[in-house]
Amino acid sequence: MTVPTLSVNDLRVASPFADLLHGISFDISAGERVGLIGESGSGKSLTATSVMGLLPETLTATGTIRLNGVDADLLTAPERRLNQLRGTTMAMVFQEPMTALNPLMRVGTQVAEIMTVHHTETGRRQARQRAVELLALVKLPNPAEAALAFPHQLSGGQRQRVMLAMAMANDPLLLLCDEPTTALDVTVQAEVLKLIGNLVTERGTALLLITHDIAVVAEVCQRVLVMYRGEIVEDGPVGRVLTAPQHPYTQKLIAASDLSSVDDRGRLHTMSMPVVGRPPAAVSAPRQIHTDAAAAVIRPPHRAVHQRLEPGDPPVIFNEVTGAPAISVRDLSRQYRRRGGGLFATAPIVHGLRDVSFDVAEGQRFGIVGESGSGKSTLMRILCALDQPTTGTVDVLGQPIAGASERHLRDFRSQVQIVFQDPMGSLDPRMKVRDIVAEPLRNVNRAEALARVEAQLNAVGLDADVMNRHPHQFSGGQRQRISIARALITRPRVLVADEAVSALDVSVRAQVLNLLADLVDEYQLTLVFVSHDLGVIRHLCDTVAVISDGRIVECGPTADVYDSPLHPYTRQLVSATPSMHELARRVAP
Amino acid sequence: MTAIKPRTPTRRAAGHSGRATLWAGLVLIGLVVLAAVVSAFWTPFDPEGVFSDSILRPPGAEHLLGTDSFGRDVFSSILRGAQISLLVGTVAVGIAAVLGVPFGIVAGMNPGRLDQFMMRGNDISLAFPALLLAIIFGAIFGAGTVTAMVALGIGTAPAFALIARSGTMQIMSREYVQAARASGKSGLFIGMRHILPNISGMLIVQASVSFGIAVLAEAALSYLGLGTPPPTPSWGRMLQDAQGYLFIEPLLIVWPGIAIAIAVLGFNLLGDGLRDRFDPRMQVNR
Amino acid sequence: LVGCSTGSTTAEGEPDTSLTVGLLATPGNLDYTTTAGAAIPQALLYNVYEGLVKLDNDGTIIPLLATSWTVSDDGLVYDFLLHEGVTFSDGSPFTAESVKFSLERVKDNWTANGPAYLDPIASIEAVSDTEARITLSKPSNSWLFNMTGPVGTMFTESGIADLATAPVGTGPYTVSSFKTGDSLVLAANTDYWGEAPYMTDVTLRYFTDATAQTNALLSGDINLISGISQFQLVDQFKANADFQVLEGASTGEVTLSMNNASDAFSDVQVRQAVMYAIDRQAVMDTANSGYGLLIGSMVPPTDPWYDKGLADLYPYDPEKATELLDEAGVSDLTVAFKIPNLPYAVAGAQVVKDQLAKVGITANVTALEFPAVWLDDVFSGHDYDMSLIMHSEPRDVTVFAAPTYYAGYNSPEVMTKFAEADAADPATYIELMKEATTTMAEEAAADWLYLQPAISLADADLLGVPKNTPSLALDLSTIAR
Amino acid sequence: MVLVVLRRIGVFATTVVVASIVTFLMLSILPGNAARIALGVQASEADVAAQATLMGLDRPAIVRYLDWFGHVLIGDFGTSTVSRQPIGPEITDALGITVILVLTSVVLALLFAIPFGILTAVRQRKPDGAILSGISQIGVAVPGFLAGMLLVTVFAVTLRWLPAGGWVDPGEDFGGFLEHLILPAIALGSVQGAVLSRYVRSSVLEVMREDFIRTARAKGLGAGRALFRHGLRNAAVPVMTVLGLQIATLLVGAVVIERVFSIPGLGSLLLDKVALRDLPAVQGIVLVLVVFVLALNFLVDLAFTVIDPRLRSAT
Ligand SMILES: Nc1ncnc2c1ncn2[C@@H]1O[C@H](COP(=O)(O)OP(=O)(O)OP(=O)(O)O)[C@@H](O)[C@H]1O
Ligand SMILES: Nc1ncnc2c1ncn2[C@@H]1O[C@H](COP(=O)(O)OP(=O)(O)OP(=O)(O)O)[C@@H](O)[C@H]1O
Ligand SMILES: [Mg+2]
Ligand SMILES: [Mg+2]
Repeated sequence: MTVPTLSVNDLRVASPFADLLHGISFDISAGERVGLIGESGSGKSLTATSVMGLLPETLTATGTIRLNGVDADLLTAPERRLNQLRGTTMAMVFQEPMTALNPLMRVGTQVAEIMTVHHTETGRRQARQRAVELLALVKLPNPAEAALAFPHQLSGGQRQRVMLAMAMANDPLLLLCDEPTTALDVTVQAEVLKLIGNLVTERGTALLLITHDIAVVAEVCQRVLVMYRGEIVEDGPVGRVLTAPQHPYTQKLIAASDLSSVDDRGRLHTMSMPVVGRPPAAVSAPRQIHTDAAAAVIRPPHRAVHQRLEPGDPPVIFNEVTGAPAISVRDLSRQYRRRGGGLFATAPIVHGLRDVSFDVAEGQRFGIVGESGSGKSTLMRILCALDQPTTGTVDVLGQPIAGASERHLRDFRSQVQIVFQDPMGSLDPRMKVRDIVAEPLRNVNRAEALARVEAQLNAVGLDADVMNRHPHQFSGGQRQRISIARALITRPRVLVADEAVSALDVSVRAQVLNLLADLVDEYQLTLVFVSHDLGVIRHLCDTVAVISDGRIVECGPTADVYDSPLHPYTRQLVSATPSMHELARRVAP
Repeated sequence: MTAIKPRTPTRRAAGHSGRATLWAGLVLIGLVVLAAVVSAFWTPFDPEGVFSDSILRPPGAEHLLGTDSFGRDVFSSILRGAQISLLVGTVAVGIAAVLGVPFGIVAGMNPGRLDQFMMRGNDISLAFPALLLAIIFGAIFGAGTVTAMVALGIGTAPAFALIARSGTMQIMSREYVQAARASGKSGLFIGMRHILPNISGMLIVQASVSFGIAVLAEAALSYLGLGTPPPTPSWGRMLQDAQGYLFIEPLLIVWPGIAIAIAVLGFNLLGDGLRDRFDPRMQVNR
Repeated sequence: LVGCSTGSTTAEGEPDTSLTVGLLATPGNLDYTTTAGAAIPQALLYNVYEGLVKLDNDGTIIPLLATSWTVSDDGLVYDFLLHEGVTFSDGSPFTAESVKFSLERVKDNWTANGPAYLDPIASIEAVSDTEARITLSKPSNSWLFNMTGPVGTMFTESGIADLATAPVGTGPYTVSSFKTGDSLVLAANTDYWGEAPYMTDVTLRYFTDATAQTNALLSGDINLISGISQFQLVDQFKANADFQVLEGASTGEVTLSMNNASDAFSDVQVRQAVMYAIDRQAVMDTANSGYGLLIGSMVPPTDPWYDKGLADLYPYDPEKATELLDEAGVSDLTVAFKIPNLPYAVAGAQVVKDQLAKVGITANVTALEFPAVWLDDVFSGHDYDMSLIMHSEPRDVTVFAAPTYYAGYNSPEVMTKFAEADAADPATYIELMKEATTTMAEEAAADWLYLQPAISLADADLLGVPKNTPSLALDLSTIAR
Repeated sequence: MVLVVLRRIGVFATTVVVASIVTFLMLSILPGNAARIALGVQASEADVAAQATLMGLDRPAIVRYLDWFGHVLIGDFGTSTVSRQPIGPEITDALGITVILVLTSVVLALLFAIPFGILTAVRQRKPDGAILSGISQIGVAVPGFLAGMLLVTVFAVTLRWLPAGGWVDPGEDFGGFLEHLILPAIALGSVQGAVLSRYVRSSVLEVMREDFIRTARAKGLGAGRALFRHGLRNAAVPVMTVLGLQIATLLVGAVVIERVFSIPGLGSLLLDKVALRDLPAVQGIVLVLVVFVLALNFLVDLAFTVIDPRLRSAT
């Protein structure tokens, strides 16, 4: 019987106000890759920081944590002893690559430091050399140069690799990764995960991988722990848990994660805990495309790809609509001059968008997918006349909006509304829900406004009694409902959503997506929906445009693009977005 | 991604020491306010008269803190002096806020040329510190409480403008501002309804700290003869008067010194306490 | 003196001939021919510059560069006999030509410090190198007295190029360095014609703050404060064996001036009411810790026409004051009380305000920046009802009586008397002066509150520190250790 | 690159010109007749008028401004109406004194504030940390001149260890210079130190919450070492901003301490010259102060660029 590398026994963590972890126990053997999943706030990070001995001073922990080969209990071991263990025997990679590195120190030095601290390399110079090797090991291009870079000069994925290099430097027995890829693009995420998997397998390191994304676990881990409200509610091989979850929470979690499986009414499975259910009547109105005399004829959208854009190529107009499209964008470019550079540096020009042309037909559900920084938000802002294009034209509902004055946009403003990503940031914390939702209304008296707000809140599934509350008194999903209510109160014809579900827990994401789908039908909206998650787009949209580096590279019916991606970037994107079924198949025992 | 959980134990725990600070500050300020209010209706003796027959009495039963060189009851003067300190602080901070905050908000809401231009202007006003203004204004308009308050106010305004601007820039990047713009709201509306309320926290912190600074500055100005003229009792003037009696009646310098320290300490503690409350990091649980 | 860390302590036996004096008013430059104020004469007169005559510490006119002089019977011709072998510090000789040059310069080139004082001079003649004859256009008792002041200074033609920084005189000291606002260093003039001064290195250090000045004395940074203003400290210094306190008389009358030309005070009864309403002793007690002398007129005891009795002319009697106000038909009198922002004025005004309030006069005190704003508003603009300021020039009562002066006192009778007095024989001179000044007191031209005491504090071992300040000068030549 | 530098300098120059106009306008409405002050109470109106012409006070404002600023640009601040000397040297002498005083006090303040601030931050939750933090709070609340007065009373008047005031040039007598510098520098520095220590404390507290400190701890650095190696440089950035502002305000703010210790610094010079209505001198002093502060801000910006690589190059 081998001794496990990490053995946690009856770990309890409490703050002066509440118990946070209620006695959790688990083992990890050498070479074993264990995933830890659970909703936000379930105690995943606390578990990992307890092991590292880095709990905040205000918290107290009891129980035992033992590490193979270490005679002491980590919870009671003196700080000196822990300092010796951290970075050698056990190492940790944190979630936020943007802030986890010292911004004022070269990354090479930061990697080298972990060796000089523990004297695992004889001298500074050796440590530096080894740091470069490590950076090569985590597949940083040009490792010698990268070692001399400051963190801000690296991308998020690259920084996360640096963190990983640091963690692996002294060949730890145990590697803890706390949401190492949440901040990264799907494509980058896949690479980093693969790297972690490979590294630990090669060295027989025990791995604890924390995430809220079940797909990530399926990708890397053999075993999975499911955490719920400070307790481990399920512990088993990934394949078994994915296909036959035992605990009700796990069952719901897995159901809600699956965007490709719908119930008999075409709705996603949700965790059954909405505050107020939506009145079922409005739900299953059959989907119908809004048509009137002048409306565009929607042809089945044709597939188009930018393989490579040579100068002089005729611009491709994606999703071209004959007649009067709801949105028509031609040769749109947006450049930014980035300020706040150095004191003596010229402001560099950043291309947000380059020569984008496309149409959206009335009633269409148009998805836009692409990685971070590809220009999605820029496009959304321009469509809502919140930003002006550098060149090109944008017509929305027949009105040219590029360069239009605010006065001319008055009508446009009530016709086009937007829903944002951040459920907290998109609601003014100082305003009452009533005022937030009523904000877009104009020339409406108070009583009528109140009545309309109430009706709108009902429509998004919230009780009227929430009107006098402030945004912080709501959960993320509820907040997003409020945002949607605000966007719809003027009865717009076009709804633009920028990453409207990206910040939500899996469990709530499905609810909001269902709601959106319903409302688009009910109000006969033209929907432009931006996401970096192809799965979400696939569920919600009939047409998708893939955007990369400021250009649309591919556009067509969602299912087509998903099933047979043409552009290499799209292919990469699709392969990085596993579906639930595929996961289950892949990890099946 | 940072998850936002405003009502978590984390915040309460972090705010705990902040709360003690806050309360300590409020108690001290309460003392000063109490003195100011009470002295408006009653003081043991007239703090502005001259009593040739009771000059420089030591502290005792009749005169709690003794009398000064004019025979005035020091305790009465200290009580009445609270009025000037509060007045100077309030008016100076008020002027600074009224000038600086709209300036900062407008600059913050219009990134680019206008912002650059306004900030250069702000740099220039920063280069005229309050004390310099007080000296110049004192020469132009005559020294006195009003001049001192105006100079302190104008001198503090750039700091408010900077705070308001950086706060505004933060808020401007929030999506609810974008949402308001998308609903066609005017800049004025956004400034008043969204930005001002949301930066009020940091402004209050700044105001509280500036208040303390103003009380200290008034004392310094009085020392230079640019502050409140006699016989109106002000703590700074009392210090200035008392320094000539340092060897004869050292306590005379102690009392106004303590009074100033209490007021400044109060506002600083309040500022610290409020900062803990308003600090966005405290509200974000990472 | 122990533990003195900065004074140059010399080896045992050798006398320490360096002296540091602490003063409050700093000179802006060193040219008193064009720059007003008492600070420059205080430092330079009798020390760097000398005239034919000087005022000794008791206020008597004594010879300086003149060995003696004779006056013609009609009082118009003065023959001065000059010291021989006197040179200026630039080496040029002092002769009767210098006298002619210097005094003739006054009329055209002096703009400050009373060029009109020499108006009586009709002509100046260099009879020989050592004989100078000055002829007056009319007899004048005051001009020789005035010759003891700045206007009587002897200059040499070769030494007036840079009066502001490089004064050249015949005095016992020369200026060795001057830092505005900080210090003026004097060094003994090695070629001095008279008896060499004991102190060879004298530093005049200027303070803006009286407390800092006193602290400097207590800590041993300075040896002497001439004319302190913090009288409350006198008792403490008296009790301290390390220091000596010298109490003398000054010519500074602390005056509560009333604008005789204003609506408020044009009525003599109202002015007299103020005289009765104010307890001068209490003002002096409070503002000056009781130091000073009650004078009741604009005449210090050092003037020959001093009348002790005038101090009791208006005893403190608030009831009488109220009566007088009633008689004058004045009620609810409110006056603009504009004082300079100087410590003694600020202190005194508070007492005055308080006492006036007791007889129903409301005084709105504003402290104006001195000199700039006070001069503009009160002195030049006559825009005030009441003020409080010390008049420190010697024998300035005649100036005060002029109708154009800021006090607005208009009595042709008094003016005539002053003119007659100046031209009269010495005995009548005193008599007439007494009459005129008494009239001014009776008519309450102003309320002369008290005479500022001249109190100096010095290290105990200093000798010959001048006690009185009858003139503007601080005479350093007599100080020894 | 060169263009950008030129542009920056251009902006700086424009700021200076605007500041000079503000200075000039503000001071041109000073009440009080400089000519009358120079001549004194006995001078005749005619003399005063003549003196005013001599001083150039009768020319139109724009002419006076251009004349003045034109000369300032070639380093000529004009002639004082009081001392009759060129103003430039007077200002540079006084500025030199104030700068020495301010810098010494700031160094003292930093020597105190850095360890003290770090200590109170690190021991934030311990009783001793709270007590020390309370002490610094009280330090902030004491008026600077009161501290100065108490220092004089104890060390100069009572113990007679050090002079009560005055100034000695370092070139003249270095020992004397130090003796005269100590008390005012401590008086000025103690209050600044208390203020700075508050900023150091909050800055360190802020940095201690940063993720990269947690990373360093996870590498096996002890809490102290993590803070020392990774935290301090980061904490320095906000402290430096405050320091820059503080030095700027201190150039004038030191006047109070200069008064207490009778030091002929720039603030004292300004007060004297204002009292004497020596307009050219006042304008010169204010302009020098303002430009000094503007330049200081420029340098602080520059220093950030050195400390913080994020500002050095754009991503
Ligand atoms: N320092 C602290 N003091 C008090 N409570 C804390 C502290 N840190 C975390 N908590 C609480 O402990 C609980 C678990 O937090 P933890 O960070 O482990 O959640 P998590 O599962 O990692 O969530 P996420 O997915 O959002 O990272 C949460 O309710 C949180 O509010
Ligand atoms: N205000 C701005 N100033 C300068 N550059 C900007 C600005 N806004 C966006 N950019 C740049 O334009 C590019 C596109 O940005 P955009 O926000 O549209 O990306 P995105 O696809 O929405 O990314 P994400 O998924 O991270 O939200 C990026 O390189 C970004 O850095
Ligand atoms: Mg977590
Ligand atoms: Mg975006």
